[in-house]
Amino acid sequence: MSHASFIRSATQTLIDHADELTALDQAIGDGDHGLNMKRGALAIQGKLPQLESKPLNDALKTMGMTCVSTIGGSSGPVFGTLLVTLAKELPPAPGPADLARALGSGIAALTRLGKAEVGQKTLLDVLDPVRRLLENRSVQPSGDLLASVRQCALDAAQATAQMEAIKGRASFLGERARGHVDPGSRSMALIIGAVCDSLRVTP
Amino acid sequence: MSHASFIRSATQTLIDHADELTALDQAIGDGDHGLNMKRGALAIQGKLPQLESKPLNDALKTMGMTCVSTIGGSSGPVFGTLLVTLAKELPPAPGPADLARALGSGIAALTRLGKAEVGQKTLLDVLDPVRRLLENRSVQPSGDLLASVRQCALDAAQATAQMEAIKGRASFLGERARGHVDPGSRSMALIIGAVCDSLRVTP
Amino acid sequence: MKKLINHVDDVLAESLDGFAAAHADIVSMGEGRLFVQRRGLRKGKVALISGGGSGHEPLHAGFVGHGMLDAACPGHVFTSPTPDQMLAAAEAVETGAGVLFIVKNYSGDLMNFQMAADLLDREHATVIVNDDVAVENSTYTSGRRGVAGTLIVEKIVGAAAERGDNLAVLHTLGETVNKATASMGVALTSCTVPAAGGPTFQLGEDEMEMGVGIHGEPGRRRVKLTSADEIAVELTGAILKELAPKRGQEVILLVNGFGGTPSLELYLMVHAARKVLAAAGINVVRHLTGPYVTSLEMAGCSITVTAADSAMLALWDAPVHTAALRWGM
Amino acid sequence: MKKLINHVDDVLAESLDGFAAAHADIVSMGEGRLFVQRRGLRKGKVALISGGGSGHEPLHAGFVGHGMLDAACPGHVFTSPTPDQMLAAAEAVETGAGVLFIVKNYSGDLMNFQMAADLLDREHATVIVNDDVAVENSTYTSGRRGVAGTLIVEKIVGAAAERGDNLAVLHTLGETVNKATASMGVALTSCTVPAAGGPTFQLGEDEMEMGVGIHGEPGRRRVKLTSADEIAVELTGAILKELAPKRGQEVILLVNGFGGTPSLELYLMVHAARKVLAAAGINVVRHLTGPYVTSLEMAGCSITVTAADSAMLALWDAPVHTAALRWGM
Ligand SMILES: Nc1ncnc2c1ncn2[C@@H]1O[C@H](COP(=O)(O)OP(=O)(O)O)[C@@H](O)[C@H]1O
Ligand SMILES: Nc1ncnc2c1ncn2[C@@H]1O[C@H](COP(=O)(O)OP(=O)(O)O)[C@@H](O)[C@H]1O
Ligand SMILES: [Mg+2]
Ligand SMILES: [Mg+2]
Ligand SMILES: [Mg+2]
Ligand SMILES: [Mg+2]
Repeated sequence: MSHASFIRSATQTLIDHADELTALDQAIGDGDHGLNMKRGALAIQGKLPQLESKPLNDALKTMGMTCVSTIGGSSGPVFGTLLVTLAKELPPAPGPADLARALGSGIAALTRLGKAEVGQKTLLDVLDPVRRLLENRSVQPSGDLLASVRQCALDAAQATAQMEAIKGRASFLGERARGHVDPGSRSMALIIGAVCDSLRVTP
Repeated sequence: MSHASFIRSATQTLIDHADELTALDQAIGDGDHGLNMKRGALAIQGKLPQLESKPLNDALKTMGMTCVSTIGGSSGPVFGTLLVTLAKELPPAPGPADLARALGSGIAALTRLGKAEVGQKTLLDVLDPVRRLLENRSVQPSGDLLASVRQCALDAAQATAQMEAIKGRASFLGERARGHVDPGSRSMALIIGAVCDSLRVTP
Repeated sequence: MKKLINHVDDVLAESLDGFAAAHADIVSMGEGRLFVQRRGLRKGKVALISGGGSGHEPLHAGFVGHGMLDAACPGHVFTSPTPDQMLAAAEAVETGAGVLFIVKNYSGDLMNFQMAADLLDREHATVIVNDDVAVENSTYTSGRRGVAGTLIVEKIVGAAAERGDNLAVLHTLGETVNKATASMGVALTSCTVPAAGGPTFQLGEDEMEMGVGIHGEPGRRRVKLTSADEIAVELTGAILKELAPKRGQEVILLVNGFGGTPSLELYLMVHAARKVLAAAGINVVRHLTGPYVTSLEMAGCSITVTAADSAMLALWDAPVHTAALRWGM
Repeated sequence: MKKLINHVDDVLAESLDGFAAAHADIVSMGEGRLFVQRRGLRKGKVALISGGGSGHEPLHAGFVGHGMLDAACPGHVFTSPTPDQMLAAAEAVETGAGVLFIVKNYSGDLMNFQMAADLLDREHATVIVNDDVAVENSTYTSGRRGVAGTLIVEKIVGAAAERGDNLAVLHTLGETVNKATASMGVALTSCTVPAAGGPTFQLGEDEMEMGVGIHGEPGRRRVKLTSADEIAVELTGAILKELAPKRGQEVILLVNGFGGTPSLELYLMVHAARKVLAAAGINVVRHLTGPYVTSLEMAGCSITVTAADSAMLALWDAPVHTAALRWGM
């Protein structure tokens, strides 16, 4: 399969949901998240031809560097570091367990970078459940697995609403952050959902 | 009769109408007129004991000086100069014709001071009709005359709504000032009305 | 009404006290808060005195100090000060070379300063600033208001006073600078006079007032909100029409915020105004950008252009040390 | 949304261009608008570099110049700049004595500056400013934000850099000033991020947000609007609790406007804060009042207190020549 298709759909879904992401960030943050993700997504879309012709790992690395150098804010380093780590850790044709391992490295890298841990209302709270779901599957991605990963990510993002914010710009809100979905988690879930969808169509 | 009673009622009506006067000034000016007149009225009320014991002319002069030194804005010099001029021009026990003459001097003094003329949507457009009404009456003030002076002042203030503003802070509005009563004219009419009322009760 | 205040009656006094305390090195407060005066008066220098309604801060008290004003008389919000204030200020800061009053052209200011001048038994002269070109028709003489250009007159005349120019020379210079200066403003929101408790006017979400002054008065026309570039074309266009400068003319450009407009937007307006001026061949050689002549928390800005010769520019550059304008010392 | 802008996508670029043109005597714009740098770099002086999201103007570009920053990296509105920007700035202004980064404590700023520092092959150190005391619980480490105190750190460290202090000394000084500085803010209205198109939060006519930062985020608590005096007691009280200064301690008092609050109210807050400080026996020896660290057009203010020793005061007083802060030259 060509990674161009899931890059196209993941970036497009971020662009399409920019207003929703901004609204989430306005509730507990500074209202820039939608625009940040859109800026990164557009920059990646501008490199699609070049990404298409690269191996997956190189494409992930380029996308990560693009995030770092175009987005700024928390999202730039966070999504950028995640992608760069995946690029480093994934084998050429990864299976679910490979992905789980790479996500584990990604989470560790993000914790080193941003000092946040799982449970503190950041996108780590989407990455970790997805990692755990993939951990014990050694088969090739099936339609079923893709559907449950997708659902797991969306549910995990939704579940951040019940958390207090401890890291990130919303942390000063403490208790007041409860009831609001973490914007970065929603972005992460949208990306994972889009990737799953596009893998299901073109396995 | 004691001038204390009409001073008390004229100042009180300004205080009671402060919000209305401010609203008029907000429509075509800067929204300070109600507060300006209230400040002057309160300062004069604070001097009532001393004003009561003075002859009319001295009392008018003191009130005029009080306006000048406490009000500021356009109203301070305008009402102050009017009162000081009346103090100078009125004989000790003035009849209607005396008042008309003194008002004429007041209008001339205001024109010298503020360069405005009758017809330019200022309180001169209340003073002049009242002056003309009094001009040909040589008798002592009767109830009838007082009632018609009162009505004349109120109507004249109302009629300023139809004028363009040429002088004063509203003048930049030009045509846009039409439809709005001039705040200083309304104040002038309120004062004249209150004086008439109190002269009717205690002639 | 949302304001950082205690009681509406105390706003001015408490704010002036805060100002005097914060700038005690350069100003002191006159008896009864009638005026703010410069510390370290210079004997034999013409005393420059200005004043006007409050709500335009830093105008005028923020411009008291070396190289600018000797005293400023603060009136109530949007209300000219009383003649007593100007007289008390003149008594306090006149040191033998006379008094120059700098007055914005509003009927209230004119009358109060006039009364003070009539009562003052010291040599004096008055410069009336009327830089606002929003009112086109020249018969509306009293409508031609003094707005942000007042700062430029005060700075340039202040520098000349500091170097020792005499009263007649300063008077002429003030009138020259005034004539070389034109301004026009636009408001995106109204302001609220504390004592009034509500906004002076109401604007729709897509409306602006074109040609406002600095008293929260409505403007000349209410129009649909347009782009910064279009606004710059209208404001700067009206100014250029008035000044009719030659190509290559050197100018000072003041982009003035009315109190509620952030720096980000003001500098964007600088960019927009510079494009219009460049297209007309005008050479912007000095800039000033910020909330200098305000209408409380009003959103919006004015553009002021002064066609300056080299003498004016040298005076503009001369050291100044006031609360709101400071350079060279 | 009512703003003096053209297209939301061009706000930052056009505003930066206006800024660079208006202050061309002291700053120049880096390639691709990645940074604003000081003109006339001094060889052998430690390069001070700061940066952060835009919308806080004059922070940081307004503090580039003699005696303060060598470069500032402007991110998008309320978005930290990218590591590329800090690297490009460091390349441009480092002259052999190393780089000191001054960073506000927000997760985005920390991560981007960290990535830049990791990639920079020149000697460097980082001062993290976290003066906001709105967040009481010390486990909320990332919630302890860098706000208006950043200006004070930049001014004092900038003066020491200008006189030639080395990187290690400046690093220690920055941390000392940060520790001696505490701030807290209150918002009366929200601001509107241009690209978002609407206000970040909605406040009732009688509400305020207590303990806001400078990113238009909601604050720690939403409470009923109270008087200036009560607000000053809460803000200054929290600051004093944190700094725990001795009676007689000399302090710098910064009353900072968030962008939509007029000077009249800020000086009233100076008056109110001084009363609280005087009651605690604190000696205010320097003042700064104005919109210095803003959240676009937000109404409200923050109070910052720095407990300063005589060395810090001397550095505070040292000459500075930037777009927004200038004295002594
Ligand atoms: N330290 C961190 N570690 C991991 N993720 C973080 C961290 N800080 C913030 N995030 C994520 O970034 C999102 C916010 O991104 P964005 O709004 O673009 O940046 P900023 O918070 O700087 O305005 C948050 O919702 C959260 O999921
Ligand atoms: N030049 C003038 N001559 C006579 N009356 C004037 C003049 N200018 C203003 N006024 C009167 O003063 C009133 C406004 O007073 P006020 O609002 O208190 O002062 P300001 O206009 O300075 O804000 C106007 O409504 C008008 O009647
Ligand atoms: Mg955000
Ligand atoms: Mg008025
Ligand atoms: Mg007025
Ligand atoms: Mg942000």
